[in-house]
Amino acid sequence: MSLDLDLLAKIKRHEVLSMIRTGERIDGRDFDEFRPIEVRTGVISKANGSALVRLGNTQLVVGVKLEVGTPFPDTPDQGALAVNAELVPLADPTFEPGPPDENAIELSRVVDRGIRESEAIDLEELCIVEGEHCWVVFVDIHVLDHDGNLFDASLMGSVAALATAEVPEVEVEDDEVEVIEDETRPLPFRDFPISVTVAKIEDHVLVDPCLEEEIVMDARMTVTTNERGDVCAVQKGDKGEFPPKAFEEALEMAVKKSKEIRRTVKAQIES
Amino acid sequence: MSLDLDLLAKIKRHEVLSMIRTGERIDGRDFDEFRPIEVRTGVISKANGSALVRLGNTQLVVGVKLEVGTPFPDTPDQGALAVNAELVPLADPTFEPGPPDENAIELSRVVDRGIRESEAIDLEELCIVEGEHCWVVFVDIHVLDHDGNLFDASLMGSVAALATAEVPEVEVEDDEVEVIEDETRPLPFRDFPISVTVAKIEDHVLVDPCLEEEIVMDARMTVTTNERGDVCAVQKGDKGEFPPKAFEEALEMAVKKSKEIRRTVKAQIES
Amino acid sequence: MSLDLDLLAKIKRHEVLSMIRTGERIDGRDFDEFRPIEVRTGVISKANGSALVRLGNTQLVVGVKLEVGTPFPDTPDQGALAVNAELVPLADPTFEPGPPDENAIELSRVVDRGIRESEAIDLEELCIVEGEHCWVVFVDIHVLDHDGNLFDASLMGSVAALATAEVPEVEVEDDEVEVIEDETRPLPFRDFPISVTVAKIEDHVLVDPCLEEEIVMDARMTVTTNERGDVCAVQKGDKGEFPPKAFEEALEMAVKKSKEIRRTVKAQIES
Amino acid sequence: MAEEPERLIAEDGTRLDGRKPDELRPLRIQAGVLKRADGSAYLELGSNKIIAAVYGPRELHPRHKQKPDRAVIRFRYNMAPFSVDERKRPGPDRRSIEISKLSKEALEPALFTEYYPRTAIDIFVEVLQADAGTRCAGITAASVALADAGIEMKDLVAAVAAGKVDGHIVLDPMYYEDGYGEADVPLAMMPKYDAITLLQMDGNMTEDEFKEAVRLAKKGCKIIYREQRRALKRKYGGE
Amino acid sequence: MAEEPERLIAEDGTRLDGRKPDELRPLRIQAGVLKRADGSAYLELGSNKIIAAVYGPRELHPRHKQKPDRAVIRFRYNMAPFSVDERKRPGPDRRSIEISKLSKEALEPALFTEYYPRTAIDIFVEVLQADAGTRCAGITAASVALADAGIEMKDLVAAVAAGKVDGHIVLDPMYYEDGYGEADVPLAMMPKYDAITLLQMDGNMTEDEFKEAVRLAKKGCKIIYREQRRALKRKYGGE
Amino acid sequence: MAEEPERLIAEDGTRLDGRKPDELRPLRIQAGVLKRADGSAYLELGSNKIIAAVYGPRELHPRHKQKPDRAVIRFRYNMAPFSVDERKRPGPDRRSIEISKLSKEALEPALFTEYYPRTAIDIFVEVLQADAGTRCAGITAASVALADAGIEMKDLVAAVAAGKVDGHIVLDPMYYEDGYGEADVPLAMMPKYDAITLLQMDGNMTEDEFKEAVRLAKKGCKIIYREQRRALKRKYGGE
Repeated sequence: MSLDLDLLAKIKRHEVLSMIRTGERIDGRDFDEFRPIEVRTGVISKANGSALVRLGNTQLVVGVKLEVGTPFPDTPDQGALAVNAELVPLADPTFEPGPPDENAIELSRVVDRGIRESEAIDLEELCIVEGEHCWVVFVDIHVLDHDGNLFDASLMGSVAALATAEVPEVEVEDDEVEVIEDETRPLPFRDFPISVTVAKIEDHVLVDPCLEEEIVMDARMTVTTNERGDVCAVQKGDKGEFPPKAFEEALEMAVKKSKEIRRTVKAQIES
Repeated sequence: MSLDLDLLAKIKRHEVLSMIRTGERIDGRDFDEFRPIEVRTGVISKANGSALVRLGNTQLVVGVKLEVGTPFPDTPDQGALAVNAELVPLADPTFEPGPPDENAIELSRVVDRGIRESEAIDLEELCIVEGEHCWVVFVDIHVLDHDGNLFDASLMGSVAALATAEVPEVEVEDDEVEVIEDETRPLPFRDFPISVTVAKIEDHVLVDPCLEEEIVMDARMTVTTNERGDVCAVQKGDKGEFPPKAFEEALEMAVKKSKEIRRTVKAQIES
Repeated sequence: MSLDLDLLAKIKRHEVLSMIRTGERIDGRDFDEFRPIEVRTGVISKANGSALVRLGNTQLVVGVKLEVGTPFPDTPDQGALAVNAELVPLADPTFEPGPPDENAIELSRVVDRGIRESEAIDLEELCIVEGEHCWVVFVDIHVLDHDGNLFDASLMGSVAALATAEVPEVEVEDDEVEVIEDETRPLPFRDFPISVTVAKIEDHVLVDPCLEEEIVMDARMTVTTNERGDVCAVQKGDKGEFPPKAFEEALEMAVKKSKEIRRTVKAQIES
Repeated sequence: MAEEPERLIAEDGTRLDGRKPDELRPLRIQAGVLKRADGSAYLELGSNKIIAAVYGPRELHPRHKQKPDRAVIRFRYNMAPFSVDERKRPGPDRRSIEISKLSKEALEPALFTEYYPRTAIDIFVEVLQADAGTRCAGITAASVALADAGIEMKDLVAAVAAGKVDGHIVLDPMYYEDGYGEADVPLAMMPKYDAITLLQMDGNMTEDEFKEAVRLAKKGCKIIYREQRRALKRKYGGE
Repeated sequence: MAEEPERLIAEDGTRLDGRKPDELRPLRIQAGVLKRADGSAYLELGSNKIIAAVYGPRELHPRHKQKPDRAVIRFRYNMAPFSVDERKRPGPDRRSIEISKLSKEALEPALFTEYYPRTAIDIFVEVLQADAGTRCAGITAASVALADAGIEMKDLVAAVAAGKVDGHIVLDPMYYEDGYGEADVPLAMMPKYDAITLLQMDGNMTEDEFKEAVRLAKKGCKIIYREQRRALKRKYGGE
Repeated sequence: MAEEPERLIAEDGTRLDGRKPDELRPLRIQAGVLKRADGSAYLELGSNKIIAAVYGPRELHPRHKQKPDRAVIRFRYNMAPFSVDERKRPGPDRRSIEISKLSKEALEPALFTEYYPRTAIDIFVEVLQADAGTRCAGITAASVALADAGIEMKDLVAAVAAGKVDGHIVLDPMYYEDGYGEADVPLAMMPKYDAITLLQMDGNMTEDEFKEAVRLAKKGCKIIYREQRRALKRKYGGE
C-alpha cells in the first residue's frame, strides 16, 4: 500500500516540477498569484475574537482569548501576547498528537514576530494595574486542513481575529480585577501585518505554495511587512539555499504582493 | 514462549465461554454472586484513613490523605476531593510504569463520580476559611493484585477509607492554618455509595467479573447507587453494545445486588 | 559497522584486563595514580562562580548561579542548595537528549551529598530574611567530554566553582529583595570535600578509572571526605559486589588518596 | 458560568431556550468538509461546533501494535483552546482522555474491524465551540465521518444526552441545564439494533427516572440518526 | 517530623523505642502474597510495610534492548502517595530513581542472569508505609520475591542500614534516628559470600566509625537473611 | 539587562565597545577540542563561548526513520544553565527548538547527505556563555566540527548577524545592541556559492535597510569563513 503511495507521490512530484520548468503551476496559477482567500470573523462566540480562514483548501480557525494575568517584570506597564499553533492530527495524515513539534513552534513564532514587531497590538493599552495586572492575549491557531502555506494563512487569521476582538471592561477594587458583564471595547489594534511566503523550486520563485509545491520546494522565505510597507519579520526555512538572484526576486515579490493581500483580507473583514 | 501463552489463553477463553453458555461460571459462582469480600480499615497509620480490600484475588489498598489547600473559585465554601488510581506494574503483567493511562483515569473518574454525586462527603464541613483555606481530600487507590472488577473493589476501599478517616483539628491565626497535634474529628461522611459492575458475555449478564471473565466479556456496565437506592453514576465500558434486554437485566441486577454488598462492606468496617 | 565496533571493543576490553592482571594499567598509571588534573576557575563570567575541569581527557564545566528564593519550611533560616548534572549528548555517543537519566541523577546526588554532608557551604549565611527570602545556590555540572570518572571530576569542579563564587549584596525594603549592582562578598565556603572513586576489576582496586577501565570494572566505590579526613559520603555502584578484602583496600586507598587530590585542586584554584 | 437562573423549566414545561422537554437543539450536519482527511463531517448542535475526521484504514506503527485479525481503532477528542469560557490549555486532560476511550468504545461495535486486519483507523474530533453535550455530538459527527471515509459499518452510531432538570427528564441539555441540573445521561446507540454503545450517568435519579432518561435519549438518537443519513445522502445521493 | 527529642539514646544505651544499639526492629516476611506476579513477598520492619513482586523471565520489548548473553534486570522502587507524612505525588522523583538504580545493582550480583538470555526480569517494590530504611527493606523483600519466582540465584541478598546516633553506632535506625542522627549507612550483601552489593553513606563519621557501621550492618544482614530463608521455608518447606 | 544606555552609537559611528559599524567582535575558533566526538570545535565571539560536536555518520534507530537515499541530519542547540544572566532551566524551550530546526536547515545545503544513506549525522551545540548572536556562532562552530569529523561538504557554512541600531546598520550586534536595537538579521551562507542558508529578521526596517543588512552580514560571513579555514588548517595543515 505504502509503496503505491510512494510511487504516486513520485509521479506527482515529477509533474509539478516539469510544469514549473515550463512556467506553469499545477493548479494553473501565475507564479505571483495566491489561491482564493476567504476570511470570516466572529465564528467562535466563546472567543474574544476569532476568524476562519480558507486559503484554497487550507483551512484554519484562529481564536483570541483574553485573560487577566501579571505583566512580565521587564514590561510592567504592558499586556502580554502568547501565540500558539496546534497542528492537530485531523488536519494532515502526518500530524501527530502531542505537544507542538518544531514545525508548530516555528509557525507560531513567525506569526508571533509578525504581530509583535509590527507593534500591531498596543500592549500598553492592555495594562490594567502597572506591575500587577494586565491582559494576556492568547492567539490560538487551530489548523483544520493542511494544503500548504500555513504561515500566511495563520497570520491572516490571527490579524483578522485580533482586529475584530473585544476587550472586556474591568473594575479594580482592593487590587482585585472584576470583569464587567457585557461591556467591552475594541482591542487596540493599530497595524495590519501580512506575510507572503515565497517558495524556491529549482531557480523559480512563486508565492503561496500549495502542499504539492511545498513537497518539491527547495526552500521558502516568509516576509512579513507592516502597513507602511516596512519589513518586520523574515524567515528562511527548509533545507535548500537562496542564491542572490532567487533571494532578490523572492524579497521583491513578497513585498509587492503583500499590499494586495492586505487589501483583500481587510475587505473581507469589513464586509 | 508467547505462542504457548496465547494458546493457553485461547483454551481458557473457550472454557469460560462454554461454561457460561451452560449457565455456569468458571469459579462456580452464580451469575449474581460476588466473590468473597474482605475489607480491613486502618491499615496505613500514616494516612488519615485507609482500607485494604480483597475481592477474591483482587487486592488493593486505598489511602486517604488530607491536606490544607485553597478552595476552587466557584466553590469557595467547600473542601475539595481528588481521586487518583495507580495501576502499578506490580499488580498485573500488562500494567506499565508511567502516568495513569486511559484505564486508570476511567477507574478513578468512575470512583470519583460515585463519591461526589452521592454527596457522601459533606464538603462544606471541610471548608476552613471561606475562599482561603479548605481541606483537600486525596483518595489514592493503589492496586496490588488485579484479578478483575477493579471498579467495585476501588469504590468499596475508598468508601471504607473515607468512612473511617479522621480530620485533624486546626486553629487559624493571622490567616495561617495550624494543625493541632493529636486532635481529630471523624470525616463528615454521610452516605455509602456502592457500585456493582455487570459484565455482558454473549447474551448473559453476570456481576463481579473475575479477570478471566473480563477477558471474554463484550461490555460492562457499572452502576453506582447511594444508600437510598437512587442511581448516582453509571458507566458503560468496553467495545461491545447493550441490547435492550441485556441493559434492563444488568440494571436490575446491579441495583438489587448493591444493597447486599453495602451491608457486607458496612459490617466489615464496623467489626 | 556496529559489529566491527563490538569486536574492537572486545579486543580492547581483553587488553585492559590482561594488563591489569599483570599489575599494569592501559595508560601506564599506577593503581593509586590519578590522571593529570587541571582546574581553571572563573571561566564563565555570567555565573557567580565557575570552573573548568580536565581530568585526563574527561572535561566538564561547573557553573554556580545564585537566585533569590524562599527557604524550605523546615529550614527557614537557611539558604538552599540544588545540584544538577547534565550528561549532554555532545559528551558521549551514548548520552541522549532529554531529562536527566538515572546516571545523571546518581551523579548529581553523590556530588550534592558530598557538599551538603561536609557542610562546606554555610547555608545559614545564605538566609536573607528568615522564612521569607534566601539564596538558592544552583550548581550545574555540564559534562563536555566523558572519558571516565565523572564523579570525582564533578565534585572537584563544584568545589572549585563554589570556593571562588561571589554572593551579590542585597538590600531588603518592604519585603522586596534588591540586588546591589557590583557589590559582592565571597560565598561562605568553609570545607573542601573531595571524592575518590575506586574501581574494582576482578580482585584489583584502582583509583580514577578512565572510560576503558569503567567498561570492564565490576563495581566502583566513591568515598567523599572532608578536610579533617572524616568520611561524609560513600556510594557503591555498578552491578558487581565488594568482598571484604576489596572493600577494605578500596576504602583505605580512597581516604589516603583524597588528601593528595585536595592539595592538588586547592593549589590550582589559588594559582 | 453566570449566575444560576431561578428556574430552568417554566410551569408549562418550556425550557430556558424555549424548547419542549423532548426537543433537540437545532442540528446541522455536513459530510465531507475536509480535503486531506479520508472522511470528515461538521456538526452544529445549538452552539456546539464540532468537526470530525477519519484517517484510515492505514498502516499502523509500531508493528507490534497491529492486530492480525482486525483494525485498531483510535479516537482522539480534543477541545480547541478557545472553545470554552476559560481558555483551555492545549493537550489532553483526564476528562478528554476518558471521553476519547468511551467514544472509541461507542463506535467500535458498529465497525467491521475484521475487514481491515493489521491497520489503524484513526478518528479525530475537534471541538471548536462547546455548549454541553460535546462528547455525544463528537460521536455523532465521527460516525458520519467514518461513513464518508467508506469504512464498512453495521450501522451509524447516533448519540445525545438526556438530563434531569428541575425534576423533569429532558432531552439534550444545554449549558445551564447541564451545569445546574440534577443529572446528565449521555447515550450512544446503533438505532437499527436498538443497542446502547455508550452510556454514562452522573447525578441523582431514581431507577425509574434513569430508565425514562435512557428512553428519551434513545428517542433523540433516532432523530439524530435521520439527520446523519440526510447529510450522507446530500453528499452521496441515493436511497 | 515532630520536634527533635532531647536525646535519642539513653545513658544505658537504650534507644527511643527501647531497642539495644545492635537490635533490629520487629521483622516479618511472607513469601508469595500475590496471585498475578510470578513471585512476591510482603515485609514489615517496624512500621515499614513493603510489598515486592517479580515478573519474569519474560519477553523484552523493544528487541534492541535485549542482551544476547543474559537477562536485563529492571527495578522500580515506588512509594504509595499515602506512605509518608505528606502525600507524595505519584510518579518517580530523583530519590526514587537513584534508589531503583542502586537496588538493581544490589541484586544483580546475586542473579544468574546468564541463564536467561534475551529476557527481562522485572522487580517492583511498592512502599505502602515508610519509616526509615525502605530502600534496604525493599531489597530484602525483592530478594525473597525473586526466589519465590524461581529465579536462579547465587545467594539471597539481605539489606539493612546502620547509623550514627548521638555518637553511637546503631543498627537499623528508625524514623527519628534517621532524621536527627549524624550518619546513615544502608548496606546490602550476599551473606554466603560476605560480599557487599549496596553501600551508601551520608553524614559524618571517622573512617573507623564507618568501618564499625559496616560491620554492624553486616551483622544485621545475617539476622535478616535467616528470616528470609524462614519465609521461603514456610512457603516451600524443605532444608 | 542593565539600564538602557543613552546612545548605542556615538556621533563618529563608534559603537559601545569601540567597534566600527562593519567590525566583528574578536573571534577565535579551534578545531578538534573533544576526544569522544567524531568532530568538534570551540568558538569565542566576543563573550560568546560555544562548543560544537559531531557524531556520525552513525546508525540511526529506530530503523523506520532511516532514509534510503541520504543521511538524516539532527541538530541540537542547547544553552547551559549558567550561560545567561538568569539561570536557564535545563531542557529545550520553544526558542531553542526553533533555533535547532533552522540551524539544521542552514547546514544541510552544504552537506553531501547522499553519500551517507541510512545513517544519522548528529550535531550538538552547547552555549557555555551567551552574549547575542549565539545561533550564528553555533552554526559557524558546527560547520568546523563537521569538517573536523570528515563529513563531505560542498562548502563551509559561515554565519553572523547584522542589526539596525540607532538607525545604523551594524555588523555582529552585541548584547546591548541586540536588546535595544531596532532590528536583528541573523544570516548564514555558503561563501563559495554566495548562497543564503539561514535568514531571519525581526524588528523594523525598510526594504532597502534590510537589503543593506543582508549585504553587511554576508560581508561578515566572509571574514568568519577565513577564520574557519584557518582553524582547520591549524589542525590539519595543507592548502
